[in-house]
Amino acid sequence: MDGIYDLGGMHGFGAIDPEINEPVFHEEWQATTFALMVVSQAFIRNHNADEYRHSIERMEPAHYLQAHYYERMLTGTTSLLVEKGVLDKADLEARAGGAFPMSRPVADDPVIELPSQCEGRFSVGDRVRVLEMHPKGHIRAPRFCRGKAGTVLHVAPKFNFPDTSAHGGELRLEHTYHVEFASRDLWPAEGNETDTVVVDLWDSYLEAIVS
Amino acid sequence: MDGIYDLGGMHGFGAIDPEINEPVFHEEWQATTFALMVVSQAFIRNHNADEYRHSIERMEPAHYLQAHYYERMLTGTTSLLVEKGVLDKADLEARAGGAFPMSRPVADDPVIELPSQCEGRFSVGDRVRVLEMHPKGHIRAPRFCRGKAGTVLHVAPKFNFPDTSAHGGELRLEHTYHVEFASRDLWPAEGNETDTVVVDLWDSYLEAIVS
Amino acid sequence: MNNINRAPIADRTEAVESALIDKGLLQEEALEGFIHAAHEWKPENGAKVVAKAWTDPEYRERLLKDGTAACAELGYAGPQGEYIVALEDTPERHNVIVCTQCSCTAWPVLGLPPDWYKRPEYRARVVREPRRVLSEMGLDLSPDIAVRVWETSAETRYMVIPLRPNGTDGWSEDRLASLVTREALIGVALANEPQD
Amino acid sequence: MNNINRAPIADRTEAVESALIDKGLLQEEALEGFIHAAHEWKPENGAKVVAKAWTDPEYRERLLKDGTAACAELGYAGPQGEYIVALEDTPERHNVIVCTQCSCTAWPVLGLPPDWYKRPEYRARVVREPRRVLSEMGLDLSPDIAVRVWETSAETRYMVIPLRPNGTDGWSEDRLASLVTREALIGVALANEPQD
Repeated sequence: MDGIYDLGGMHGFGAIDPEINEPVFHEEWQATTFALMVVSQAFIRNHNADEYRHSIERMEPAHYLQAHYYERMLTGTTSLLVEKGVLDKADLEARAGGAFPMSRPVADDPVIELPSQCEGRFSVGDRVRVLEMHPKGHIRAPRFCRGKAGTVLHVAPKFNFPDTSAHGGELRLEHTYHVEFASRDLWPAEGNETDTVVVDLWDSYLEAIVS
Repeated sequence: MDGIYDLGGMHGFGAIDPEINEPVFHEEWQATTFALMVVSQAFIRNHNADEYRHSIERMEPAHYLQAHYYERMLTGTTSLLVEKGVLDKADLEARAGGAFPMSRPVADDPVIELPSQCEGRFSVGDRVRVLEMHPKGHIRAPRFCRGKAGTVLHVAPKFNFPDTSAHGGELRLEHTYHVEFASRDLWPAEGNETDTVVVDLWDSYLEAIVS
Repeated sequence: MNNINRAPIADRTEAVESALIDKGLLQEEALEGFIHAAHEWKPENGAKVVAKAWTDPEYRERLLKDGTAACAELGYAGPQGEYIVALEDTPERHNVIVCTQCSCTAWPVLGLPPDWYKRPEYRARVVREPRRVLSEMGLDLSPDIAVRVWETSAETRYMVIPLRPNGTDGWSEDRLASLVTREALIGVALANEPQD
Repeated sequence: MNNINRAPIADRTEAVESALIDKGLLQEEALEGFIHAAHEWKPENGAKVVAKAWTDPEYRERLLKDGTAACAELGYAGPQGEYIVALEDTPERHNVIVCTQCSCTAWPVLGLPPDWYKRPEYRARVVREPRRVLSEMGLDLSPDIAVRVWETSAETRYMVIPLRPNGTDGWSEDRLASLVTREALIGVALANEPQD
């Protein structure tokens, strides 16, 4: 989805504000939420990380931007538990004593057809282009690199293709590639000539550039 | 700026919720804010609508998405009044009895160089392409049409070019054009073949397509 | 940073108003005039323009050729109405208006825009999936009808001239105008059918 | 819709926990183990990996060739560490890590990520204007040094091997490790200089 979560390159955000000696968790509910996220995987049939990530991406955009990381984690995890029938929203709201906003539903027709690429097609040094694709569901190619050309730096092992697995579709393993883009190819007016951005991209997201 | 305000085509938003017999203003502060926005134009040296629009675009993204229209209006208007030295933020917060968040500052180097196009270059029926440009400041060409090709439907009168006027730069008058894009050229997977989107675009935003 | 406890919005508004008054820049009564004007811009104005266009072919022609002048003929002009273009629905094409980047509207003939028009949902969605949005709002368009979405990105301000409903032959302009809602002028609804 | 008064987040968390317990799906103590594990994933682990790489050229080579195995040698493995790639800073190139779309990090060697890493500001900005972000965070890089930003968009988890500071000849691994902060492992800082 062309969603709020895909923040790379967005203007309008302010200063980074690091905390000295930040604790692992600031408040008890954060630790509890972390553990609930982990254990909940056992209660969710065919749970996978892609479906979980997408459950957070589906949050109301205003809620997403405003929520702390662990509030996003709780919202996504709970939305999946409710959607899968493990928990009941009304019951949770009664327990919480107030509104418990869930993520929005998965879009109709969330996956676009991309042929499976079980045989890795690319090698170190290859020039590739990211497809200009805009599915309504889960996708892990950030928008800032779609349609852009880069060079394969490294071939990583095969991992589950997230676009299908997030939506209960085909489980297919594909190599991912560390693809290096010149920063100026992504944002012509910014950065140095030597600056680059490396994005880790599944085989299906790419096409060969024939020179 | 590639900012949160540029919402056209973003996924993840829910249902539209029209109100039957909606009043002009729901609450008194909304009417006051509207009037304050209008009168404030007199207190702001060289005020123009482009600078005002940009003052809203510069709101913290999370605040922008969450705020009511008239809260955006108040935040932008007040930010300009504070930036121009008419009002003082600390004084306003004392009066309000709490935090009064302003818009974020204008970016350094907000304008990209585009040659002035005082002579209209295009006529009805011309094929044109919107430049793929990403200034850090104000721009009125929505991102969904940048880089896309369309057809001129109508030549509108000349209006102030917003990218420069919003930033105290050159005041220059250029025609705007109603440019029609096939919906499928913008979002291949959506809409009907006959559906189109018409965007009103300044001459400087466009280049001719030579066929 | 986002979880700041902002002062209530009414208090923030009053802070600006009182600061301007204390500085001698503003007299409280000055605001009333603008608030009054805001109530004079209303969709009933646009409805009258449409009704006249339905009944007077020469006016319709003038309206399509120069919307600003044709609206001014009926006394509708002013801020956000400097260049009005009227969009003619036909049996083959439906028009719908949006401003994705802020909330521009032709105030003199449509009034200040309603909340739903200014919220992110409408602005994000109607350019990309207009048929779905219209359907959710109660308007199911046949796939044979082309949809043209108008993005108010510059200074043109649009109004839709919806199709005149059947069964209104011989109706007066006033009666016809009562069928034209703000939603119809924006293009998220058709003109109302006559009630039997 | 966005101004909903949500129940306090702690109460929402407790609602989920109590509902799972009441359904017999969860025993309260079960959560403790995961919370304990979260405290074992920490940047001190990555710091030890870096210190060893600084002092042991063969280990460095193994780390660059197979980060996952080299971290596991020191006992650092587990969730979000299934495929670790170590990025070598050089005098000519500086590496920095981000996850723009969520907040992926190599938990076993970097720990759960800090709040600033997970917030929109860092995620939006560091890919587009890394020099400015680094400078705001206190790291001014010479224009001669290339910046390589690594976006954690798939399953690879990165850690940066910063340059070994001058004046640390003969230091023990433990002492060297004390110079390597979480910020240095992410690439928004250099390793600390030795204090005189």
